[in-house]
Amino acid sequence: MSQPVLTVDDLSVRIAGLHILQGVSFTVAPTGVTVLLGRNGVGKTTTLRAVVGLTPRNGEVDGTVRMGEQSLLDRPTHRLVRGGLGYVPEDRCVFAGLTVAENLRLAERRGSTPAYDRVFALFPELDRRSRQRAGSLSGGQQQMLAIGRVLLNDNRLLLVDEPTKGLAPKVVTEVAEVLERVAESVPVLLVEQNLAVVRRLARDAVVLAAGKVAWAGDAQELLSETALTRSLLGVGSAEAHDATPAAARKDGH
Amino acid sequence: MLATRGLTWRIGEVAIVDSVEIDLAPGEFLGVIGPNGAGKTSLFNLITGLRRPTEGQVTLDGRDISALPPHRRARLGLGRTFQASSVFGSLTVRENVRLAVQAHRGGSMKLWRRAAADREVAAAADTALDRVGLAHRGTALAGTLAHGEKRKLEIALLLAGEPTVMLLDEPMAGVSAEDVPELVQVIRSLTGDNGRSVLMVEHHMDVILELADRIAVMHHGALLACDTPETVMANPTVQEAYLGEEL
Amino acid sequence: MTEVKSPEVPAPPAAVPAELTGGRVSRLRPYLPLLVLVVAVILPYSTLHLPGIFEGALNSPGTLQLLAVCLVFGGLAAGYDLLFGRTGMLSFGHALYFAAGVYGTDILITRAGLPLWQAAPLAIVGGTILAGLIGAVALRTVGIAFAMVTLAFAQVGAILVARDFGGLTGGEEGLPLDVSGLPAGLVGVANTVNLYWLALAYLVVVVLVVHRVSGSPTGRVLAGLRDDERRIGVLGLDPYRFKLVAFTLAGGLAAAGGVVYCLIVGGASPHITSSELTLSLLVMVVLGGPGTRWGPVLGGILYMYLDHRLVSFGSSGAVEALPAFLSRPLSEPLFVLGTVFILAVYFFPGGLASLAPRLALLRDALRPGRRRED
Amino acid sequence: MDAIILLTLTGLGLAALYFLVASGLSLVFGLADVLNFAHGLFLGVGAYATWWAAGNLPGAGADGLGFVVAVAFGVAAGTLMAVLVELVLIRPLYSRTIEQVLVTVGLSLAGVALLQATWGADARPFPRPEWTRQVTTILGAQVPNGGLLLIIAAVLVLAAILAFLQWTRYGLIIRAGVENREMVTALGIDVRKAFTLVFAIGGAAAALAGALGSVYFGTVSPQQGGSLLIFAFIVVVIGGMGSVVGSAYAAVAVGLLQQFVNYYGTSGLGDICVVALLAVVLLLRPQGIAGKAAIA
Repeated sequence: MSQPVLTVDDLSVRIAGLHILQGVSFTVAPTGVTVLLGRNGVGKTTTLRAVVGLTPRNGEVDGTVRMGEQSLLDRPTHRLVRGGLGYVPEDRCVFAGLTVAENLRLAERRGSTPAYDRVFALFPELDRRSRQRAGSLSGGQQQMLAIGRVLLNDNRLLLVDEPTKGLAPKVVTEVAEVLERVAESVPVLLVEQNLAVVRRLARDAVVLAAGKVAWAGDAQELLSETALTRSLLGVGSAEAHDATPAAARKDGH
Repeated sequence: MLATRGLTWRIGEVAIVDSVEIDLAPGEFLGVIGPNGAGKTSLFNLITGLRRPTEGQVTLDGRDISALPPHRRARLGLGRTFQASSVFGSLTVRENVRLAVQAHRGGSMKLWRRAAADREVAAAADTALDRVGLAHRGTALAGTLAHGEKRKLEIALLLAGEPTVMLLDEPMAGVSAEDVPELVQVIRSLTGDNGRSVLMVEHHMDVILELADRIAVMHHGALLACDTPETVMANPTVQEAYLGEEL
Repeated sequence: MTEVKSPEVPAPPAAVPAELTGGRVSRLRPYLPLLVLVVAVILPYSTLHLPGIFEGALNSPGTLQLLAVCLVFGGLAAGYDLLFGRTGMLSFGHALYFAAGVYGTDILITRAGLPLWQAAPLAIVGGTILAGLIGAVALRTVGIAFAMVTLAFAQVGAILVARDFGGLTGGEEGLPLDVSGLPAGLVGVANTVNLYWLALAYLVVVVLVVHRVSGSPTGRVLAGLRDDERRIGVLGLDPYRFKLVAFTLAGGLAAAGGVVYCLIVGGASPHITSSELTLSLLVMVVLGGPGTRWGPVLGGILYMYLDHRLVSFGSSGAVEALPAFLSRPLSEPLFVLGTVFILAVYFFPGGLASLAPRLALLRDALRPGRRRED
Repeated sequence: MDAIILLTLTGLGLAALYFLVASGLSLVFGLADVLNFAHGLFLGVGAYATWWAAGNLPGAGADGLGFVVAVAFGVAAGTLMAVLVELVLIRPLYSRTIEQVLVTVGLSLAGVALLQATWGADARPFPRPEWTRQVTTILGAQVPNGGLLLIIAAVLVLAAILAFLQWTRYGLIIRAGVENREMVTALGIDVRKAFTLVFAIGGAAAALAGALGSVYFGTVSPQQGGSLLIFAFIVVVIGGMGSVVGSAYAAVAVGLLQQFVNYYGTSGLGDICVVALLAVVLLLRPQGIAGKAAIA
């Protein structure tokens, strides 16, 4: 297997005394989408934020995270991002008071040419609405802007946190299509709750449970094994293939 | 017990909670499920009064409580826990529960009495701690508890208020797998007595299936279905909403 | 929707549990405050000279007056901590209620000719009502907004005093206290010792009240408010009422301190209404250790002591001998105190009160074979 | 009629002074969440540096071009001071808001004391260019030129800040940072540079206020900054923290209200009305100060 683009080794995060991650280790393959799964509150977002250096002030981070040969922890977020780590946060976080064009302009960097053609090819909508305030965009459009902002520069790895959260089903499909195209050229570490999206995109899967990695391997294999999915994810995943509640209840006890 | 009528909360154009109608019978355990961002926590905030609805009413025992502030609603028997554990971190576990007992029984505005001397409050607090299995941690600072223990403490705070309707917002979130069964037992014991009603948001489907009498499914702020677990689970719309369409 | 950054002021650091581990000291510890009190009571009988620390003998009027002022501010800081350290309210207007006590007493005695036994209670009641009214308005806001509103109201007080409305306050000159109607025991240099005891009594009363209230059911709610105000509401308690009670009570205590201060310094001057004073209260509490039993008291006493003594320290030979760019700033007490405060914020976040447990930790760490238990 | 015009223009002069202090305060709060009590110190430094330069700096003087040089020196000193404060004191406490506020409180006490130690506690006469001592007749009212100078300066500063925020890259970063600081860093931008810049802008504006305000009042004293600062705080709160335009509107409202009430009512009543206005604004919009949307 080729060298992983990201290696997380024994990552621990405490926030305000809560031991959220307790020695998480996994790798992200240099191509395709690796999806980070797990129940709500298990620390998926915390993991992404720790990788990109956004752990809150009352948090402590231990362990090592490497992108290629480079160690990531203890480096300020803006340097990591400039070094090719693109981050699309949960809830999109576009600057509502700024126009679409200004949101994009903010992501430009000195010394490199912003790839507007690439962004507008993926999201023609953003070009048309460039003078509109980002706050007046729909949720889906905001998500496109959040992804577009990151794609303006070349990245070695993208971290994408729940891009389909709170979006209408049709828009979810659009976002998934976009991510699929993006992943053709750059590896993606994706946090996603929507298992249909996971099934469509993910090549590898890492499942977190109780602050640790509970399972890691081929995503499709995970999804094809109902019992495995259910025991690892607990969530509605159980019904993804086998929606009879009676079975679920019997199985549980 | 608790009922909502046309409960709606909009931010600008977007309806975060959209005309939700829920009826909670005495002693009933109603589970609320739905994808992230479906508006479950917002629904809780509207019911407990942390947010004011754009439209609609909340009634408790037939009384319209829509205009009451949170603390008045709590006095009428509406208790809740929060999605992110919220306990008083710089007080000890025991002081946390005593504060809740005292808040419920009245007499909090006594500047000159020694709080520690009130045996009735102390006894009630210890009972609540016992019920959630935290009695041995009484002197620990609440801020230093492990996550599962904080969850239990939150439930103890809730119990101390002797509520008639309890709203639990993802009580299992962040609780390690080995602690789940114990917490489920604690929660199950809540409904056993006094005909207390429970409304619970939870992502652990097995927990919901085990505890709930009925399940309400929320999606994009609206109530998709509200029925027995069997019926809800067999409902194709629900599956689609909850799991996303096949792509 | 734009993201709304929370204007909440983070709660100040929680109380540091001050239990010293160790044998004999801990057994004596409960009696230590009592011992200090006894020493403080009999102190005026001592003719001890402490060169460098005090100018005259301990029982000289000058020293006693300085000590009395220190004690009043110890009490004032303890009262302010009821808001800041114990409830988590950042008020920038606390000096106003102190000033209300000072000017209230002064005006009622000097302008209205009331006897002290009427003027003092009236001033305290007036200051308390003022705090209640302003609190009722200001507490509709939280966090930084609350700090600003209290600061603005205090500024109104400063303006009223400075502009000398109705010729009551004496404006910039201040208003010397008319001592002719006062009890003889409180007048004259020879009776400074009585004022000292009065100040000591004030401090004891404030400390008792603050500790009693902190240990009461209400105090429990206040501590809860400091941690999580929203949660208090969900428990069925109205945060506003409790904050208003604490605010009013602290205002009343400050007004009482104003009465005592007015007697000690024999009048009122406009500097006590300045925002500088209200900021210094914050400095005292943070220096001492917010939310701790004795920290704010020590902070207040130490601050006032330095504020007074640094002036003469600055004009002492050793400092005078320094080059001007050093000696001049050093003779400004606020420069030294402000600098010490900044350093304290960086290096001693828990204030003086955190020093004892820190030293204990250090001692335990140095003692072989013993581990600290968390 | 003359009186109204005169009061309006002197009120605007006062408003200009408030705006110069408040604009920086507002930006600093909006971006860094720091309620900067040391802002009055920047004003004091600007005033004293101008005063010192007018008497001592070669090329500077009390009149004509020399005065411009003196003011430029004062503004430079205030800016430098603000940058140093940010780099040395504020930055190490990055995102520890309450400690940052405490440090600025300590700094405001120590800084004023230092000015006092160096130049004495009493007000000193300030060098005033000949023109500023005269009056201009506008529609029959005799308006002091010092006030007009302040108004012109404030309008220029407002225009400059708005242009900076709207058209430059750092302006864009500041506007974005006021909305969501963390996301700015997540786009690969060192937001702390923007902090320093905002402190520099605020320091420069405050120092300019110090210099021109001293011309207007004719004296300079260590306490000047402190008393102006409270009204600047009020302006910032009424105008909405982080909003420069809001500060401008609020400054005008506060300045005019103060001037008119002080004239037609009792002296000092205007100041009290301003506080009452603040109370009303906050009571009507308790979350008003968090409304950091409209920045430019």
